[in-house]
Amino acid sequence: MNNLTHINVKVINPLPFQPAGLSGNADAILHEILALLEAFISTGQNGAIDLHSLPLTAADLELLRATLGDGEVSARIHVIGNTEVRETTYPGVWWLTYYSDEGNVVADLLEVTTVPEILKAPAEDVREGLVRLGDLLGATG
Amino acid sequence: MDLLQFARGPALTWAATVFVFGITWRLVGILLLQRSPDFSEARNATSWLGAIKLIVTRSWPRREFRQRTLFAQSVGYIFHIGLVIIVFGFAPHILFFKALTGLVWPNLPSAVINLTSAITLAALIVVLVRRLSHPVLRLLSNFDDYFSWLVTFAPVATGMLTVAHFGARYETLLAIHILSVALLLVWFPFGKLMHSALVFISRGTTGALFERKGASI
Amino acid sequence: MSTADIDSIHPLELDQPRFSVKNPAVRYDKQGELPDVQRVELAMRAFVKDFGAVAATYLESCIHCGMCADACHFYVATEDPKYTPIWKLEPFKQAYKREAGPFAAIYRVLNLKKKVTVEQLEAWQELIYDSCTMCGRCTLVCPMGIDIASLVGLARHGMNQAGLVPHELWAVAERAQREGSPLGATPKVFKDRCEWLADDNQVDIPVDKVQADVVATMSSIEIMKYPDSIVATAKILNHLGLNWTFRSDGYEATNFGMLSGNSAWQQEASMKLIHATIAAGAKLLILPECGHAYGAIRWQGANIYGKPLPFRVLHISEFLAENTQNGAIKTKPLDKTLTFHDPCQISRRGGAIEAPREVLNGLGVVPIEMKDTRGLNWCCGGGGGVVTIHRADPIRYKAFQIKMRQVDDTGAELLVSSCSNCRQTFDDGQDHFHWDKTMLSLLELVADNLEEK
Amino acid sequence: MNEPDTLGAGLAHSGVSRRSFLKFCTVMASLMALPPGAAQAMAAALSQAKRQSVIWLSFQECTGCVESLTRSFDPTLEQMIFEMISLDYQETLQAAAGEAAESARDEAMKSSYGKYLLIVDGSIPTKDGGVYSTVAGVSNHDRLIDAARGAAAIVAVGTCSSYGGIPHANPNPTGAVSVSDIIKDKPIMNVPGCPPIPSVIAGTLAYFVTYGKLPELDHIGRPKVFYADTIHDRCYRRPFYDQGKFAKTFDDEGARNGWCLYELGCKGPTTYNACATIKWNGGVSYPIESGHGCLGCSEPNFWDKGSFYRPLSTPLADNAHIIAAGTLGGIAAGAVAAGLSRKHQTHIGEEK
Repeated sequence: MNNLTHINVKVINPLPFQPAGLSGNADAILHEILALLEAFISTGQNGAIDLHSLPLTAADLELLRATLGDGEVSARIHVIGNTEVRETTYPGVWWLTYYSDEGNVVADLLEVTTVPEILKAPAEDVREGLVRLGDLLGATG
Repeated sequence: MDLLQFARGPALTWAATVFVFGITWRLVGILLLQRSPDFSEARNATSWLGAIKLIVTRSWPRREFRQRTLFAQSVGYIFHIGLVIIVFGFAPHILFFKALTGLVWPNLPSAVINLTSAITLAALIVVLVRRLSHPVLRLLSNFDDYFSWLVTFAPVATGMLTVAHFGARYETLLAIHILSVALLLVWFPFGKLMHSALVFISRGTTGALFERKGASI
Repeated sequence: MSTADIDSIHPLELDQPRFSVKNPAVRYDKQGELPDVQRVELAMRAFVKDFGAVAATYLESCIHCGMCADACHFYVATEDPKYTPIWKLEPFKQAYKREAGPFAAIYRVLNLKKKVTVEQLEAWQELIYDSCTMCGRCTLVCPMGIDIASLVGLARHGMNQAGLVPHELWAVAERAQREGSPLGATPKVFKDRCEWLADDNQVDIPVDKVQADVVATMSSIEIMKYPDSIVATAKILNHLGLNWTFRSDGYEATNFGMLSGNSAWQQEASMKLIHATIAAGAKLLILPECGHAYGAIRWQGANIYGKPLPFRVLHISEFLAENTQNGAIKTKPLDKTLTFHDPCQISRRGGAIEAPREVLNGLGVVPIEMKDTRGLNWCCGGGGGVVTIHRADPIRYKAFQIKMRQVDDTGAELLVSSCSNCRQTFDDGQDHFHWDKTMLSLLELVADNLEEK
Repeated sequence: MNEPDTLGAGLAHSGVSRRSFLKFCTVMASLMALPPGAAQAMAAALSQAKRQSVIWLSFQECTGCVESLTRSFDPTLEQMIFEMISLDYQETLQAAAGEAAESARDEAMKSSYGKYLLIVDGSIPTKDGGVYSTVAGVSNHDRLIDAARGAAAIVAVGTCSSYGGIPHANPNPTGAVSVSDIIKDKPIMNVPGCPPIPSVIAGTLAYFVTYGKLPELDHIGRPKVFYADTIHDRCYRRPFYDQGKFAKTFDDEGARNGWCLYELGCKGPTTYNACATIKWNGGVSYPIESGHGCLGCSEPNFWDKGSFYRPLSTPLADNAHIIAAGTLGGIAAGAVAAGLSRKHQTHIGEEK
């Protein structure tokens, strides 16, 4: 044996779930989005679904992605790793995926709102920006 | 020491000790009683053949009795076979025996065990209901019968709950399950459960004595 | 009670179809004047004394499955759970666990099994005597292989010691012990009968030959009620040209000591036959058509003697079968359909199952077998002394109906057996139910159809 | 000290953007299975909250718990917890030493009396007057009692401070005990694990800072949000257990196929922790996924529950000798019983 490849070890992804297997949760989520949208329109109440806390198979996620599709807006936020914000083909339904610095998904949410909070510029940041910009112009001007 | 440690540790150790102590005590106590020689002229010299024959053939009812005993025997068979499958086919149980004896054998799929357990429990309930309702059985039954039923039923029931994680935390269920087995082991030598050993001795005795005479066995 | 008292208070009834006591209404089910404590003590001692590894194995093994009930004619006929065979031993199981089992000390110290009381024993008298013929059918159904019948035999030892034998059975056994025969067939009566029968039937019936190769014996039932059997026996043995004899010091094959549970009486009765056979220098002892006599001598005789018997022991049906098969007995063919009733002690428990069938084949008959036959045959209900006990009549008749149904279902013209006790029970049943079937004796059937030389 | 009053201001001061703070709150809320909307409320509450004063005492420990938190795979995210607290005393992390460190702690204990959060890692030796671990001449035992007095709550981080851990293992030479063995009158939360998952430490601290109280605890003081399920319940190999497919050795076909490790002694069924869901090293894997059974490190006495490789369904002790003794004893007892019966029988026989 002169090579690591000669060692008779096979590495198999041990995930026992079949890719074709749907748990039925994707369908439930889609119906919940419907309810959240109705509530949002009638009362203005924001809604969110935490996908991380639900047992979803790869096929479930695929079904969600295919059903919701990609809408007009997509954004990327660079704070301690990436955060992807994508509007789906259903306006007001947003898919937010939070990554760590290392690129691992640390949170995955569907939000029903006009604009997700994390996308908005925080008022205090705006105020601080104003100060900084004023300082800059004052210094040069 | 938590409950599971107690169950897996001292409880099992002492239960197993009482188990072997009681079994040998009872068997030796019976077998060493006096036996008188038989001087009568044997019709068949091969009495051991009769012992084997009766041990084997008494496992099913003779045609003449079948109609009256079929139900009882069938239910009995169901839960006995069920118990064997559960005790010797379930992977965690095999590990238990491996730890005791070093012997290993292939296990059965858990789905088979679960189904078997359900059937066994149902059969045991039928057996109990029958014992409580049949006039003959009600007359014959004593504490031993009901307690032996309980200590047989309990490990199967608690085992199923443990596998299903139902009713309490797993470690508590597992501990209760093991304790129920410990109770079974402790009771085993002193009650009717000993029939699992005595059946061979008793049948063999009659088989040999009767074969000698050429009597019906 | 003196002998005269016994005879006057408990006179035996000898003129009825079955033997019994004349005055069954005046019960004498508790013999002697012992205090109750002592009765129990004696019962337990006798039971424990005869106890061995075999009985212990049996008593330890019962799982209370109740299947033995389904094999017992008394339970099946009445559906009364108290007739469950193993239940009949309950006080003795209790006593065993307390006195002789491996955990006896524990049971005693913690009083887990109560001491048996005399009331219990009295209550169980009916179960141990009246409702058990010791036919052993239950032994064959027991999934643990427990020989319940043998345990009932042991229990009777205890009951006898306690003086708790049913009136009639005790009276009969006592008479047998005193006179050598339970029905008044004293040696003198027997000799007279043989003489008279020899004259009447023009047949040579040797009694008390000094030397003989074969000693024949009779059951008192035959002597007193079916004397044709004596003639038949003589005819056949003469037909074979054998040097044979009856012995007035050993002719009575019934053993009511055994049935009542009195070991001493049993031993005495058996030893008479053994000594008589040895005295004649015989090589063969032929037992008559009597069920329990076969068990008593064929299987227990040598053990009572303490060593192997110096002669062969054959039941008359076995003897007939041997001589039919070797062609020594020649018979005319019998042109009738026929069914055979297996006597429990000879067939199921004695092992002589095929012999009577071989004899019948010699007569050119293949018996129409009953539905449950050979070792699984239903008992007539009268064995084990039950037929003597008047108290047992109601359940005995109920059990007998099973037997009648069995026989009727065959549609056979004749009914044959080789046990005079069965025959007596059948006769009594026939009378009671006005049944059209009469039980015939296999022995007499052969004798009546001998081919003249 | 002229640090800003509120957490929000403080974070801004340290260059942490409000978006990253919101992201942190989102991730923590998701981890603790709080309602998704809670993240914003949490962020709002936190930004207005004062920095929580925290005193961290290390007793008989290996520093693994601190290592777990500070060297976690996604340091930026979990370490944000340090932005939210005022860690007034932590021997390993603080710059100060000796008298200065001691007085910083005393100062914090005085100024935040009744409000500070006490974090403890390591068990407390009690034998021989607690001499086996002392700091500045004061035994751990006395230090704990002193520090606990003014604490709003206590968080025991790691199995040692939660249940005694490895120092407590048989024969426990130092008489090590857990925090809750000593302190009875304060809310105590146990965050066991050897070490605990960094996100679990961070999440539970964030919860306390946000809500000012401890989350719901189980019967042995663990936050239910992380310790409600067994490893076995959430294990990706669970289907193999249900099918009865087990690896028999670490290098057999079953092991290669990723079958259940129950037979190899996995303690997953009796171990309550979040390893199977949150995993380690930023979600890369956890012990079972790496091919080794769970040791049960977040459970009390995990070190004394027999070999790590002894399956759960087997007896803990090797009973061969005691069972052999039982057998011999049984033979003797049986022989005596039979002998007595025989003697009894002979006796009756002779009487006759």
